[in-house]
Amino acid sequence: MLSLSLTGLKLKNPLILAAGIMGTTGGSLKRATEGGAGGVVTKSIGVEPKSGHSNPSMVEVDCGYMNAMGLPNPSYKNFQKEIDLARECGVPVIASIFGANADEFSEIAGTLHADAFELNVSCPHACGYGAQVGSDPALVEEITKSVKSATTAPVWVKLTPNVTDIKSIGLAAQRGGADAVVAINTVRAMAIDIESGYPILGNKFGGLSGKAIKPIAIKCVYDLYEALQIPVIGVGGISDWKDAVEFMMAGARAVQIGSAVGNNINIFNDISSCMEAFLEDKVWTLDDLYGMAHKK
Amino acid sequence: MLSLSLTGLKLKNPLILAAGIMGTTGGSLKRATEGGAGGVVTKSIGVEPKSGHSNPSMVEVDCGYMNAMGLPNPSYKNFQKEIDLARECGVPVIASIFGANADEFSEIAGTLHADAFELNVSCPHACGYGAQVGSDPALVEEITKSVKSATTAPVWVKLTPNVTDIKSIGLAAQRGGADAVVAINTVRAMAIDIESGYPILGNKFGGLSGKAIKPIAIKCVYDLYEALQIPVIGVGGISDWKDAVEFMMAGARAVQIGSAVGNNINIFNDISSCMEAFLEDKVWTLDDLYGMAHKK
Amino acid sequence: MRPVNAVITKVVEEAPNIRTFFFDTSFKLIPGQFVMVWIRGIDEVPMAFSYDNAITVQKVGPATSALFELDECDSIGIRGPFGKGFDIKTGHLILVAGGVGAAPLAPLAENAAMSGAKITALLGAKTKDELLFRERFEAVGEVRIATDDGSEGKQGYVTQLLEDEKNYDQIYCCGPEIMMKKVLDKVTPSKSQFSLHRYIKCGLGICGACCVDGLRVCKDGPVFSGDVLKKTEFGVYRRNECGERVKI
Amino acid sequence: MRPVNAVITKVVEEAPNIRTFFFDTSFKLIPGQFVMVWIRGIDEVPMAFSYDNAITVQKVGPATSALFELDECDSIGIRGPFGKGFDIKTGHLILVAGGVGAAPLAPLAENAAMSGAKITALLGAKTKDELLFRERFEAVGEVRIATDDGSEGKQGYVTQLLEDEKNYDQIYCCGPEIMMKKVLDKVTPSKSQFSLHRYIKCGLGICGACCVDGLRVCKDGPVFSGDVLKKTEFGVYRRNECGERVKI
Ligand SMILES: Cc1cc2nc3c(=O)[nH]c(=O)nc-3n(C[C@H](O)[C@H](O)[C@H](O)COP(=O)(O)OP(=O)(O)OC[C@H]3O[C@@H](n4cnc5c(N)ncnc54)[C@H](O)[C@@H]3O)c2cc1C
Ligand SMILES: Cc1cc2nc3c(=O)[nH]c(=O)nc-3n(C[C@H](O)[C@H](O)[C@H](O)COP(=O)(O)OP(=O)(O)OC[C@H]3O[C@@H](n4cnc5c(N)ncnc54)[C@H](O)[C@@H]3O)c2cc1C
Ligand SMILES: Cc1cc2nc3c(=O)[nH]c(=O)nc-3n(C[C@H](O)[C@H](O)[C@H](O)COP(=O)(O)O)c2cc1C
Ligand SMILES: Cc1cc2nc3c(=O)[nH]c(=O)nc-3n(C[C@H](O)[C@H](O)[C@H](O)COP(=O)(O)O)c2cc1C
Ligand code: FES
Ligand code: FES
Repeated sequence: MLSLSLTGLKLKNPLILAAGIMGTTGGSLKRATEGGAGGVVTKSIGVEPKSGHSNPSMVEVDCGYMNAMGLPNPSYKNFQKEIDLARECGVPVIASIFGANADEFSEIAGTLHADAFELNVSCPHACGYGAQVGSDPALVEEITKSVKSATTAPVWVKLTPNVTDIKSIGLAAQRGGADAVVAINTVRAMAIDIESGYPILGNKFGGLSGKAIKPIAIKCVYDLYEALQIPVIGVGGISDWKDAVEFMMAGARAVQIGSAVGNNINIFNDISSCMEAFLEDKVWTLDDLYGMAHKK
Repeated sequence: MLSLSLTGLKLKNPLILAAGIMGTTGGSLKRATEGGAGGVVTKSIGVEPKSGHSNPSMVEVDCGYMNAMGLPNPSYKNFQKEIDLARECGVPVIASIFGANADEFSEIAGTLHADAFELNVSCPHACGYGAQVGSDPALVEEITKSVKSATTAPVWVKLTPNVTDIKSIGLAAQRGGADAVVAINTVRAMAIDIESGYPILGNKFGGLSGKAIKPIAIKCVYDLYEALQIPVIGVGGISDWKDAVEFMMAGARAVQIGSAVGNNINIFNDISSCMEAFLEDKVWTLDDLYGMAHKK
Repeated sequence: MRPVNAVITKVVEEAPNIRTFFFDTSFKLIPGQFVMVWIRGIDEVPMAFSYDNAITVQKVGPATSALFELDECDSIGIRGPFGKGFDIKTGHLILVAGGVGAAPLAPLAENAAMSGAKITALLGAKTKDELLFRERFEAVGEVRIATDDGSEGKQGYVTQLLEDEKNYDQIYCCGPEIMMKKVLDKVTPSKSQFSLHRYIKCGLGICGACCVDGLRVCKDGPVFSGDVLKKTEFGVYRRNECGERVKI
Repeated sequence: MRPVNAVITKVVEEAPNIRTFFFDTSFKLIPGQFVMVWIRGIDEVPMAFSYDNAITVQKVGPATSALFELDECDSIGIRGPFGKGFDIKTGHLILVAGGVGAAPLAPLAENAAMSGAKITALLGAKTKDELLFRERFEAVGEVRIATDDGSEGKQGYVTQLLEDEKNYDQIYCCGPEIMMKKVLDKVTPSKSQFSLHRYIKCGLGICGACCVDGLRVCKDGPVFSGDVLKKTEFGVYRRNECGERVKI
């Protein structure tokens, strides 16, 4: 009832583990599939091993979380075995990758084997990576193009909300041949310890995730759905089935779940069963939800 | 102990009523001063009377509020008496004004009498106004310049966070001669009713305010403090004295309070007294707080 | 809070232009508190609850007309309760209702009677057909009536019925502002409560659209004591959607 | 939660490179749970609580060295408690501590003894001077010691002391992973609990940095039952800050 085909991948449900969440080891990706995820995205993987920013790298704030991990990762050269382990579970494994330029992106995508690639051009706190490349439509188009020619796997492009016009970045990804866009990555943010005046994060600022950003993400998805022909995958602040439904009504074909996994790894199963009950009750299908808010 | 001089205005404390909050009538502005506000900003006033977007125009979301009032206002031609009434309280009254172009802004600023003007180039949901002009540095500079030449009162420019680089807009305001910038207006957002698929707001989307946006606002203030010579006034999600302190450590000379006034009009008094106690306890002055996070 | 989906289970024609809509969901309101009723795609307007699970609506414009198009099984969105309701006293309570203003006063009468209060309801309407909830008031106390056309009770305004009332512990009033102002002028302000009508936008006490001077109808009210209103612009002018002053 | 400001009220030298820092604030931790200790401007690292209001720290690198620079009246930021602590059983409990691993086991011993359990503590260290909390364990039960250099108790590893222990209801263990792995290999897995050490980033069960296969040390642990660990990479390899596998 919840199954779908997304950029050629078969998903048993539209609920995907978001990048950077329990995504560094094959074992942890596996655990998310046991929790019911219809697909899993890995931690963003780069060219060289990276240890990330110093701690504190994540803090709970009033209505969500702020993090500045700094893209810690073992590099793609050490990562194939984790992907392979995760693929044993039979759900699509999407490799999130990042680089400073098109060459780095395509070096990784040309070597790693995964069911799809998600291009992280949206991390707000990685100097020279992420949103620093993802705010420029020309760069996004070029990177997408080069990855598309390096791999035959579907390519998703993950967008940052920290831009004046997210549609223009989505359109650039589409021109570059992206099979889908993912929105949104975290929102630029900061917290200061008033006892000392120190910014709390080791990196001083970071990205906001969780409940706080849901209304921002919904608006981005709504706008992208109107502007693009390719599917939009929604992410940002989903913590229950109602949030997931809201994203799909805004125009998301599928959704990803990040921060909320911390308190409930089985959230994918929980949302699936509630969503099924809701659809039955309303006598609706997934397709009915899809973009419903645009018809009102 | 909390008094300060801000762009030439004397404030008994750095806690100002934000634009659009209890700001349409002299009587309601007065009530905010009785609640302890060191200054009050009026509702944004335009050239012609405007009834705003249709209801629902505001809804409470998980961690804050979303609104799309649509700048309802009686026009500056009907507003002087409200300002005059508010000025009887003896605290500075700042007139928030908006227009579609430099001429409209200076028409209003040239006619109204107020202790200062705040230029709303940042409302995210007013077609042809607000952020639609405030995302373009050239327009912001031009509007600021023309208002500066139309009035001798201090001019504050209120910025939108919905841009790739808020510093560039702040710098444009500074080049235009602004005496201060105010950050931030609400964050572009949307909520959908899952029972029906309808966007909840009459205007379909709106601006997020309240707790959810505080970490976003703190980051904007921090960045503007580094980039600008003129003072930054912080606003976004302040709901207690700790939030106010955090803003000042990020670099805000003063702060504005919006959504939190709904549940507590005396919030200005409450914050003042807690802030005084905190400063005494730490043996700090307001000046010590100011920008403290930049020294760490 | 987000709007709660309320499905209409029954529609009752109360008077030519007044209908009661019953829902599948009950809300806990103190009489005088209100909810925001969202007719999706049209508008959201404030309404009192006339029963635990019903609103009683007079058709006056676009939103209420759209509501009149709805029938059983249709649904609307409801947010609330908002504001402060009536402070329900004991002793002899007089209720003064003008037209659909009877909506919040009927549950008030029933609550108060249950606690042993003596109820006198003064009902006013243009004509006999438009008298609202007469039987509900009769069931819990005495009812006196005034109609503009004299088709029932005294001919004239409901305020005239007040002249005979000397002994009361509290007066509760809801109706057109001009009528409420006349009531306020005739009674002991500190012994009277009025449910006000102002243009409601946010309903949360934030935007200030509904202010009567510095008082927010949506948050500090809609019910205010007469002595609080005495010092305000109540009965003198209101604000339109733009915030312009409009003479009452 | 944001970091709570904790002011240091006393510093106690426990051993050449081990100090206990007492704070003006108490935290409610189940022994085995941990907090994140923020040495501002430097780093934030996980620590067990050795008392209601104290941590006991071994100086091993930049963060712990910076902590050693602090004195009375200095302050740090503390977030927590995080994770799941020891499940405290009754009967005969054996505690196996390697070095600073004694920090969470000392309050565990005191709690368990209070509820009537019989405690045997097996303490291991490089040399006599480095034996931690010996008196605290002695106050609530029997203590047996092993030192690498034989300066006190048996010469050799603390795991050797286990050979003589046949009758126990539960084994609690905290120390270097290589030592814990040896313990796990010697005991009944389902009757043993281990407090693990992995690189902690978020501490909230979100980022996955601390995973032992699919288990999150920061959230599902740091305490795990031996039979859960048997099926994992525990004792085989860990991950460094980059997530690369590193042989234990
Ligand atoms: C606290 C409160 C309780 C109310 N309870 C009831 C009730 O139980 N039954 C009932 O029939 N009516 C009630 N009303 C009045 C009701 O809200 C209006 O009749 C309704 O909003 C009219 O909408 P419309 O689009 O049909 O008419 P319009 O033609 O739009 O307006 C007709 C009148 O209603 C006013 N109005 C329109 N929108 C609003 C709004 N958002 N807030 C306030 N006034 C508005 C207009 O200013 C005008 O005076 C109540 C009003 C308030 C403030
Ligand atoms: C649950 C738990 C409880 C702990 N309790 C105590 C305790 O009570 N007393 C005590 O002295 N030590 C304890 N530790 C170990 C302590 O966290 C490390 O000694 C400390 O982080 C070292 O930091 P450093 O900068 O001084 O050394 P570094 O030179 O940075 O590192 C030395 C070792 O500590 C590890 N380390 C560094 N940062 C972290 C981190 N963020 N998370 C985990 N390990 C890290 C490194 O991987 C390395 O193995 C505990 C660890 C964990 C996981
Ligand atoms: C701890 C953490 C690490 C993250 N790491 C990545 C990452 O490596 N790559 C990426 O594209 N997004 C990363 N994200 C962003 C998430 O994938 C997601 O876009 C964001 O958190 C919003 O979703 P949420 O509110 O459900 O958490 C990370 C988020 C968190 C909280
Ligand atoms: C109901 C409402 C109306 C507002 N109207 C205006 C306005 O007219 N002009 C303006 O510059 N900002 C307006 N704002 C934005 C606020 O002044 C403030 O920037 C924003 O709400 C963030 O602060 P807060 O989180 O404290 O509410 C409005 C906000 C709200 C909630
Ligand atoms: S309607 Fe906004 S304050 Fe009352
Ligand atoms: S440290 Fe992030 S999940 Fe454990």
